[in-house]
Amino acid sequence: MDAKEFIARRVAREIRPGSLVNLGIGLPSMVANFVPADLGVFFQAENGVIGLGARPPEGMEDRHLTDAGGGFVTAVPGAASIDSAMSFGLIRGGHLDMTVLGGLQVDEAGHLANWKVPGKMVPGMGGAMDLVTGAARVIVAMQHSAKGQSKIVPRCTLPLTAQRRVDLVVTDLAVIEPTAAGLVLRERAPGVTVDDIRAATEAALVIPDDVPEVILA
Amino acid sequence: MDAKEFIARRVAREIRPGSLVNLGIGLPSMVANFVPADLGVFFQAENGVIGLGARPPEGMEDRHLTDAGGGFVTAVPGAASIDSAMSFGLIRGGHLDMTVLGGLQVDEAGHLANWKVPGKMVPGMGGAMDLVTGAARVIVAMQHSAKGQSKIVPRCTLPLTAQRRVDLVVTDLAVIEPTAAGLVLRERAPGVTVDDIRAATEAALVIPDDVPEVILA
Amino acid sequence: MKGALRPEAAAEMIPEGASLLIGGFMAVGSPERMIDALVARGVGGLTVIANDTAMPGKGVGKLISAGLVRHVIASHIGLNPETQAKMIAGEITCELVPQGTLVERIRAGGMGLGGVLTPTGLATEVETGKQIVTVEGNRYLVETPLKADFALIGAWQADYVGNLSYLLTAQNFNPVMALSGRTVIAEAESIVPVGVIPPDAVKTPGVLVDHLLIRAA
Amino acid sequence: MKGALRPEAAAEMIPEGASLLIGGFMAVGSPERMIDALVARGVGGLTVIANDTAMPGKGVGKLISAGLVRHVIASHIGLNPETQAKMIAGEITCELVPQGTLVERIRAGGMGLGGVLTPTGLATEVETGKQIVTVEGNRYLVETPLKADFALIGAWQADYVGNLSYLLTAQNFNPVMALSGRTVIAEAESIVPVGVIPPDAVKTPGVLVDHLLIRAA
Repeated sequence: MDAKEFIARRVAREIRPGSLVNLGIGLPSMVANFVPADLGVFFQAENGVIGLGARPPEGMEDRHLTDAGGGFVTAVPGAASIDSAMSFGLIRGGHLDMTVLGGLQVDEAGHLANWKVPGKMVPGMGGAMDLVTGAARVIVAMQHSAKGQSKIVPRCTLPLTAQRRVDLVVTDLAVIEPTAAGLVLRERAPGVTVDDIRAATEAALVIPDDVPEVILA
Repeated sequence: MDAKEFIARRVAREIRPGSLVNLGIGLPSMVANFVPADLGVFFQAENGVIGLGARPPEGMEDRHLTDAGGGFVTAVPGAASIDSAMSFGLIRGGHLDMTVLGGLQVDEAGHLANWKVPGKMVPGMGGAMDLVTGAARVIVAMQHSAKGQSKIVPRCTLPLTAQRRVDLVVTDLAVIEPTAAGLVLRERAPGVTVDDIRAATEAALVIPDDVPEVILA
Repeated sequence: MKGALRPEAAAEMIPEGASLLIGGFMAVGSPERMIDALVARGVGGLTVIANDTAMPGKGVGKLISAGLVRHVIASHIGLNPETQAKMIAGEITCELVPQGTLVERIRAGGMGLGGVLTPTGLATEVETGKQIVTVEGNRYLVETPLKADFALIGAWQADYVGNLSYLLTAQNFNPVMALSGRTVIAEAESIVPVGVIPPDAVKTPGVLVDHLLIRAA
Repeated sequence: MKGALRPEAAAEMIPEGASLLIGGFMAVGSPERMIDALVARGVGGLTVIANDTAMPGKGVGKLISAGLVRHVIASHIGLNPETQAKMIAGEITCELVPQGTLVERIRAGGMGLGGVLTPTGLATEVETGKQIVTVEGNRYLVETPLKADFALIGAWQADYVGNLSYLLTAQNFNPVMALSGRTVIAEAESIVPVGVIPPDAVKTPGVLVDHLLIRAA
């Protein structure tokens, strides 16, 4: 199993029956593949549908039904079309039970930076600031490191996405819960030791006595 | 012709082809009877429809289609259902071309009071404050006097509906245009002299050289 | 959605002193079976947020007549003499809010806004005690969000996942209120299989609805 | 509604330096024929308010490629490398706005609000230079209204009085933008007789629409 699938399968375990979930583009969108169909979960695509489904059968793609990345999708039975005002009302009003987003950095305060690398990448925040500010639960799904650098840092050096503390960080090495007391190491990937994680993490971690191995969906 | 019909027919002349118009309950609602069907006017009922029509044929009343007073109405071809947010968005956003409202007092500054008589009648402002603040054109349709007292006064003694100057006042005696220079007497009812109007009006009036008789729709 | 309830079971969820958003405009579109169950249960001290208090024997008027309401936030109470009488007798307190401001305050509550800026009410009694903010040289009232413990919604059709649609002017405040109740209970005239309400006809996505009343006997 | 126009005639209404609200999300739901006509006309110095700048060859991306855009207000430009290149080269200035804030600002412009209060963007770069208001102890950014000279709307069906409906995720920003253009031009995939779009299916009432493009050849 590659790192991305591992992360997606672990995040999938966080999704509760009957909830409304928004998955970011890229890795986060893979989470849907590991959520049982009978869980009664509705996925939101912030561009305008509740009840986002998988890719349509070949030849049945329709340009009026896409995800936020512009890719063809389907809608599940019970889906609802929503305009952008309703879509972000759901996000900002606390109706969205969970969002899963990629990250560039998470710091010891639980702050996320994921929308800008000054001078290099200025794509715009899209819906990220609203999602992190408004969703009931924010999960960051990302690689633990990029180019040999820890993405879990004492203090974000990149521009913040929001002032809100995110709820959980799932990486290829670890599951970390940002709390008022700092970043608590909750689980480790199979075969990875606490020392491995500490070595790969620039931020300080709070290490409980028991750090079990991740169980996957 | 009674005074109310006279006022309604005069107000009807103000309505432009293809416009969106909101008529208050009571006298103002009579205006619709004198607007030609081929004028392409849409009437808004602020409780939720654009394209308000007359009473339905007997036995065809439906409780899902009423005006703001709760009375059964119809919808014309091309009507649109709107929720309260859209309804007042149209009013407050300047999309409503005209509103016709009843009045208790209008003063020399063109201020309208029409929602409260302290200690006597406190029904609430309903949509009146939004209508007077937001409509592109506000016309007050009312009797010139009540119980022998002029309703056109130097300064409103009743609570104001809005800080906005209304655009036209149509009474059983006169058509008056509030302006920055004061209340200008524009027209007189048939058989009524300028002196009659002056005598019946507590407020100061600006009297142009020519004050023609009202022409009705 | 969590499930379908008998009206009595739904009413039992609502404690003494609860705050309720109740859809409808002069009782058109109000959830009458739900209101009847509340009257039968007889819990008092309620705060009701609604456009109006209808008239005795209809919609919110039934709660007023039963003496269950302590505080009303509405735009208009003028067509229910009992509300006015109880207000004068000191049994009910009443906050009167311009209709467009009322709908925006409820929407703000449901959509996570800290409030909206509006010119409606400036220079009137509505201004009293409110914060004023200047934007681009214009003064606006800060109107704060409204939420309630429960939203009681009247719909036309519901499907098995709680998607709702409305008919004509029976829509009014219902879709906005469905955003702003901490628990949302919807009463529909019919409950239809998933797919009968197509995605583009859904006005209230089922993810907002906590409970449906079971079908009428 | 004033009438139906050929795309070239509609484009001729739009002068050098105009501001345009353009519906669509990654070009899904964008008025492509209208945009093609603007490119053919070649007037420059435009300000474009849109969720994104799509990609080269699609939707707003065509205006970017043609060098007609001077200023962009959007939530995301990351999928159009030309926008980023022109921004770096100083040919385009860009205001990046969180997507939920963008839709609320456009709605505020169309609905006569002086602005909205939102927590999105607090403690981020988005806060810079903005007024902050405290409501019930919580801090919010004051986000100001956005309007434009023109709104260019992509719809699914239009009827002869300009009522519009949309399909699935092609809806997105279109209904909100139709509130906020001083002149609203809609391009529909089909134009149907009055009555084909029932009142409850109308998402944009015809009273908001100034012009329809004639049907595609």
